[in-house]
Amino acid sequence: MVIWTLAFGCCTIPIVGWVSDRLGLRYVREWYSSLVIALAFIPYILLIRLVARVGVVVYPIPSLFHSILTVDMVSVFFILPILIVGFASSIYSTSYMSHDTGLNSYYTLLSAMILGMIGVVSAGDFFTFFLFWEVMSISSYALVAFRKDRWEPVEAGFKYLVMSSAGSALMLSGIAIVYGIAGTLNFAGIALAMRTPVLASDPWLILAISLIIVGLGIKAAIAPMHTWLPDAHPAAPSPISSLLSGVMIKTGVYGLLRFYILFQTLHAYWSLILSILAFLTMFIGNLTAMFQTDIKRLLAYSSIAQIGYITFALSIGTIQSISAALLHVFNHAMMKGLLFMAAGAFYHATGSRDISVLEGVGRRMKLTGVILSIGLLAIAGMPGLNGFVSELLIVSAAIQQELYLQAALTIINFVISVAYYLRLLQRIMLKEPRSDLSRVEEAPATMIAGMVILASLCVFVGVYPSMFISISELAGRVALDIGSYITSILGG
Amino acid sequence: MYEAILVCSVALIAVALYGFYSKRHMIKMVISVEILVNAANLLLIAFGAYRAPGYVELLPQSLAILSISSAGGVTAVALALILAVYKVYGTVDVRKLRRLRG
Amino acid sequence: MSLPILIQAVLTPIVLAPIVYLAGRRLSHHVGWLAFAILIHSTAMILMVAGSEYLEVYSWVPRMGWDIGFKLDGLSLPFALNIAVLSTVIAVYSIPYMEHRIGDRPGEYGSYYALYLLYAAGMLGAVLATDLVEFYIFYELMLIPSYLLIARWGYGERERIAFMYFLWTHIGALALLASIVAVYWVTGATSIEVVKTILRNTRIPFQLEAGMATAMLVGFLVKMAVLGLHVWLPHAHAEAPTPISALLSPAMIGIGGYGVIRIALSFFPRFFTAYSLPIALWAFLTMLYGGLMALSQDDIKRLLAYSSISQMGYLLFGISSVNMLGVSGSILHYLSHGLGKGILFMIAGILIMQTELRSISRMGGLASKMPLTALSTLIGFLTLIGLPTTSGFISEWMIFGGVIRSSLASGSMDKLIVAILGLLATMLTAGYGLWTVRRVFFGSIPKHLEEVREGSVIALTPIIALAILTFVIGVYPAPILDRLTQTVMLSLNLG
Amino acid sequence: MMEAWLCWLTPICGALLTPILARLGHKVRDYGAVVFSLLAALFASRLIPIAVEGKIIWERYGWMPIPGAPVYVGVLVDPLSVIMANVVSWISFLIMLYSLEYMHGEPGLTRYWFLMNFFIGNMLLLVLSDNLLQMFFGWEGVGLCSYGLIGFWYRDDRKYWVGTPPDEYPPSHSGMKAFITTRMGDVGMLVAMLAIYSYSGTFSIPELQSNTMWASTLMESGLLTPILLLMLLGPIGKSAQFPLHEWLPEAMAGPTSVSALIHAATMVKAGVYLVARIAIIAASLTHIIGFESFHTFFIVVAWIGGFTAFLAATQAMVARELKKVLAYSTISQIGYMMLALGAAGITANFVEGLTAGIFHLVSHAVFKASLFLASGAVLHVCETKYMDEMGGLRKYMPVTFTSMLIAALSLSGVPPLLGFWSKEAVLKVCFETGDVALFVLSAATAAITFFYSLRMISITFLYPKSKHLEELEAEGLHIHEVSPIMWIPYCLLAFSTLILGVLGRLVEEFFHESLSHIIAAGHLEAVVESHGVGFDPSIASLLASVSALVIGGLPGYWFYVARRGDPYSIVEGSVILKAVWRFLWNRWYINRLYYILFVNIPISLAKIMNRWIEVGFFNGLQYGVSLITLRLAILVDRFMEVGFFNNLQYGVAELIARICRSSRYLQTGSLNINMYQVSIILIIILLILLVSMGVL
Repeated sequence: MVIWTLAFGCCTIPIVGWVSDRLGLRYVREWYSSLVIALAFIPYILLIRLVARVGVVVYPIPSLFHSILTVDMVSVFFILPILIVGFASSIYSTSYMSHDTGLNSYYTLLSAMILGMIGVVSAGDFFTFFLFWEVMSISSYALVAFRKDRWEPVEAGFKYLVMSSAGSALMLSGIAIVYGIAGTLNFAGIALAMRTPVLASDPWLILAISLIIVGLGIKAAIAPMHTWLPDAHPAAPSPISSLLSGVMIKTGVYGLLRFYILFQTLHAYWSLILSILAFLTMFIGNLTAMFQTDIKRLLAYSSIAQIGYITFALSIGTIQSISAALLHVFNHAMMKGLLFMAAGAFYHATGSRDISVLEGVGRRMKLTGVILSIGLLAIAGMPGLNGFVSELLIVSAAIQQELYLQAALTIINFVISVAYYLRLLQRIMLKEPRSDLSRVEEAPATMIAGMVILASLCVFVGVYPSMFISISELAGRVALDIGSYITSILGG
Repeated sequence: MYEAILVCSVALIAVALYGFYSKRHMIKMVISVEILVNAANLLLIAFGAYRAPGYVELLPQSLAILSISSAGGVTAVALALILAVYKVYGTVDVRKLRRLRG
Repeated sequence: MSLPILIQAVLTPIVLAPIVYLAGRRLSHHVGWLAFAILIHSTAMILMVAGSEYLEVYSWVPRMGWDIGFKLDGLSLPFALNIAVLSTVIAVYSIPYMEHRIGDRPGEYGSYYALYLLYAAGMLGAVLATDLVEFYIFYELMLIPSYLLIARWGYGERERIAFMYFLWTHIGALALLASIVAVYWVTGATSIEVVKTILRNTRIPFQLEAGMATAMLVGFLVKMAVLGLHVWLPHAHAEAPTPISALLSPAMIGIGGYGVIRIALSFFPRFFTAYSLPIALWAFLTMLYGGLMALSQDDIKRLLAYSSISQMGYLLFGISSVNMLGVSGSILHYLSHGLGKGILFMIAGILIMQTELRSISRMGGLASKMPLTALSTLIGFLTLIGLPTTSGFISEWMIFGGVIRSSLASGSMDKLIVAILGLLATMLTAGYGLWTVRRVFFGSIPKHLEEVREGSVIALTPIIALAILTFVIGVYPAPILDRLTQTVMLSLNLG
Repeated sequence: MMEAWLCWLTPICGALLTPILARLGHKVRDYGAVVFSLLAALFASRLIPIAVEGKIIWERYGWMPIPGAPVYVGVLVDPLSVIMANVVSWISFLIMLYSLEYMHGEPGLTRYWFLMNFFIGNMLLLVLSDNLLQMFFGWEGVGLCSYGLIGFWYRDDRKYWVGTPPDEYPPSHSGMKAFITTRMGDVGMLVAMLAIYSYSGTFSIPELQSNTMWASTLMESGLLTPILLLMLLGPIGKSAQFPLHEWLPEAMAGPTSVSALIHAATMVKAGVYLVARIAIIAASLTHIIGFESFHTFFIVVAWIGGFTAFLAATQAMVARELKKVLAYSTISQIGYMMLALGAAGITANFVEGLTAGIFHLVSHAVFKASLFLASGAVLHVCETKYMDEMGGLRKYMPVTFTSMLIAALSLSGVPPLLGFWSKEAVLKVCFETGDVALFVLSAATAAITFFYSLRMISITFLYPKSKHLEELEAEGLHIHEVSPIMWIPYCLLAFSTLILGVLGRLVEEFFHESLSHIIAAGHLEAVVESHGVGFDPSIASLLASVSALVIGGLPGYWFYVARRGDPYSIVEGSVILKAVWRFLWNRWYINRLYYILFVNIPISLAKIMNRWIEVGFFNGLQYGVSLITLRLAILVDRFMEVGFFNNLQYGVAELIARICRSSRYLQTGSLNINMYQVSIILIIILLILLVSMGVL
């Protein structure tokens, strides 16, 4: 089991850390935590095979009443980027965080956060969902504000904490109301209960949905609830930024997807809300990103925009669009993880995140520069890299549903985003350095290794998307097939 | 009876939201979070009772307990952060925390 | 499955690009020869199967029905040949030029040639592609390296211009993408041949067809830089490093024309027949506008850039005829424009290298100092003017013949008038061409050019090679024309 | 028909070999080039028997495989092409010979020999071609060579400049002008060719002659005459006929041998040749689609010819440069040929008109080549191009004088020289058309021709020695006869005009005989009614030529040979005459008009467009609109900096930038406001849901 591996890691990392500190061994803790995450791949692969065979795997959690983990294709698809980006950022942290103190707690929190995210996407009822949600959230609060003696992480962390915990509470209220209506916290049970059309216009249900959308929306940084993100993501240490931007906000998306499926009588309304929010998010993200001077802040806004695309794809609600959204979740995790790591590498080397200071730094740090270019081109939707494939699928899903206006708006957003990605590329890679960068050196090997993992996946998916397209399509099909979901969990 | 509790908890939600945008003291913000969590807990308990009158419904109550404990964790982190903010900024006025913008 | 020949031609440069990059550090500017060798290989691969129609298909994303295929038929042959030959000879030309441009920074040669190879491979892939998605990927793949090449080694405000270039063509490409997606949902296929058959056999509403065709046309015409969509071109072509200008203008922008013929025209013949006159008019205006603008330029590369706009007008003009003669003429014109403009841009580079000048008004009398250059310039312009015995004539008469035939066939007097006006616009080409030759090479030599010498042999050899090719095709076009007209007639169903 | 192929291939090969021969030495290159032109001439003469027998040989091979309408490469050997080929190749050979000495020591001779031989090859290609497209190759090839040779002295030394003062043009400009002007005609011709091709699916001349479908289809759509007239534009340009005649006077900037070869004897005749070809095709088709269908075309040809003849002749009266007199005279004489061909189509007797045209073509080629070569010798000796800087050369250069006199008299149509017979034939056909105005015009031209010929000869040879020559002698330069290798060619030509002149009638008969074969091969005689002519044409034309000689000769003799009056003072004295003089001197102001129309306007238009549209459309808009209303202009003024194409982009970019910057204000940084947003969106979602579900 993936979760148990990580939970084991959470428990043992502080011990290993403490022991190695005592013995004066360097990097043992770092390598240990990377190893734990890497080990999680083994149960993950077994899990995939199981899911492929069975469809939905149900694990009861002992000693917690009725709480279960249910893993289907969608969950499996979400776990993959979490593990990959988690592993990459863990390796990356080895040198990136080497000057910080309190690393025991850092790595513990890191694996707790990964644990939380995996738990969220494999939860089978609201209890489990909320449990892991809080594990993930609390560890991320702590990680954002990890360098707590500086002003930026503290301010951003506090804003993040207040907004996000308010979001959790709002979501919990929604969950409570849903429980009141359905009488169960189990997803399958709720789905079964929600099949009754009478419920569709129950005001309480409407309140519940609103609360849940807002609660998840805050986590997923859907505009106008995104305001914590541009603060928190740049403020966090770069490996954490890449985890936050790359995968954590996607748990919100996962929640939206899951609940979208559960409340199947409400699809039309849900789609309406989501599509409105999606375009708001896209435009705000893209337009605001345009003139950012801080590289990580720019990337943060770009994440908002990407969430907009994903939300839009969700709002269409066909198999094609859901699978496009899933593929984009994966792709965006790779690209954005990569970009934040590259930005972090520049920050690590120059001590600045200001783009005007970083101008031309790609010439000094060639490898990092090339990796950054891959990421930027991928996210700008260049064919041959992964971003293109999923963006193409999103647009084509929209056109298939004859949503021409929406497709056009999305394409306009692609164009706008290309502008700033390209400008960033140009300034980092091509300009003559404006400030003195002569002492800047290439990033350390472990940081490069973390980035290379993600970059090679970007290229691989771009060149050979076949496998990922089929998996995501399968996942999309499974996601929408609510009937067999209910049967396989509740039986009969 | 249940309706009263429900209305009460919705009112709590409103109060919390009001607190979020009117209070400048950071601890008051955290208290607003607590109020919001309590509103949710109240809803859970109320619905638990509503679904099974006269019994103790395990599921919602355990969820409520979970949420109380997690809120405790959140509050702890929040208070630590407030302390850090006070060290760095010398104030606990949330409107002074406006260096990150634009 | 046939032998993997064309895939070699396209993928070898891509795969070897990193090696060239690494070798660049060691070999400095000599790495150009390595790039040359790689491109020679690609050219040889293409020539090897140039004899007849040749098709390779590899499965890529079977779930979505996407394939990777490469097809060399009469239609893609002139394009592939032009791209292969031009990029090969310009690789040689780049050696002295980039030595001049980069100078003593050996690290940069590697990146230049690596990008150069990617660029060439992108263009080749685009014209050989058999699948819409594949086509689109290559279509964009040629954009990135060229963008980087301009932004890195261009002149003037190169970053802003490269950016503008990228954005314009990318917007065009997205319009194309939208159309491709729409076509996919209408037909359920992405293979060009299959889509064509399906579209031919189903009656889709004309409005839908017109919408898709328009989006597609706009996408391609941005790349062709016809009037109104041309804003990026004069800047990009003028400020790019000259070898890249010599690929951008003769090889790349014409791929827009290829797209129109191969994809838009074969998918939506009804649309093109219905809107033949407006398209012809648009093309005519492009010719006129480009010619007039060229007339008023003082910067030699800018002049050539505007001339390219004008020449793309010819291409579109031929396409607007929607018959075998005109369309074949357009394709051949791509080739002859490629040869002519390739020569001219390389000459511009030689002038820049030898005189450090770009302003025509500051040159003069150079014919006695650089006779070979003068002769080649004349040949280049004569090809554009369409003088018989150069390939330009063959293509131009076919274009105009096609338009006149279609106007006579449809009995449209307006179109005949446009055709005659279009032919009159060729006068402008003669005007700016010969005038430029006169201003640059004839007359007395100004003082500051007394010391100028002939360009280096390495730089002149590619030019002369192209000049010879121009005449060969001009005198004996049958080998190309034979396949071309057959393919155009059969595959596009044009009479 | 190997000879026919070799005839045009040899000089082209020779041209291509020139750079290689140049490596072997100057002598090899020079003599080699001449040998190649001799070979061409020999091959051409081997074709003569075919013409005598009146056979037609047609050979072709595949060239451009266009489905349904393939294009071939071929030769067509018939009397017309044989006559042309012989004239071209032999005169070319003589001129090449002459060049050996004339061009001796010039820099850039490799280029010269290359272009000369290339020219000869292309000219022969044009003549022998069996289809229009291939002919067009030769057509443009000779144009290109002409461009290169006019601008031979491309460095534009002042002494080579020609043109009407005060706006003189350097050689490189003249070359360009020639190319572009003729090109203008070619465009029209290309349209016509392509239109015919679209209908007939062939370019082949014999096929066009035998297949009549295309003509009747064109006829029905009413396009036949327009297309033929477009076709005519090509010959008009190449043969320097009005209105595209303005390039030829400037073409004199090239070396004289070039002027002799290209701008007098051969290339300018290409147009006449093509018109003759069209005329033959038309004649073959008349029985199908009727005579009337071609009537307009022929009338236009005749009038263009007649008018050009007169126009150029008047200009020749006042020219100051020796070569320009000859240039104008060339234009004028070609006008005669056109006139004859046009008249041929109008009159009853087609063959007669054709014969007259071709006969005049041949005789003109001979005497004009002689004149040019001789004048080249004079220029060579006197080192000036102005006639009034010569004078008294009769003493020094007797051979040149004699041959030039013979040729000039032949030009004027003095019996029994060749020119007399050919001109008389033209006048006769012209009379037969029944168009009096045309006839009078051509007769008047004949008179003027004699006048300026006399003027030219006497100013150059008979007038007292000019100051310029005295200065030259003072500098130690000896004025003397030129070397034999130079004078042999033009003496030979002058001699042949004399000999052929004596045999005049016979020559005409021969032409008539062989050309009638072609028409016969085209299946018919022109079945046309004779127009009402109340007078015997032969007598009329004889009368006209003689009286023209008298009318033109007397004043010429009076003023110039006998020098009884001073023409300059007479012109100076009279206001009207002075105005006329200025009008002629400025070439009827046509040149100036053309420059305004086709050079100044397009270039300034381009500049204006560049400034107003390319740089700022709205600027231009403002400019135009301000004339209409000031108010609107002020409005547009706001967009001053936001131009159309370029500036639209900046405008949009600026707009986007503004939106982007304003969107950043959404990120207030205040937690209170952030939470406020959350609450608001919660309420909004709630409201949307409630409304859309119909609860509210």
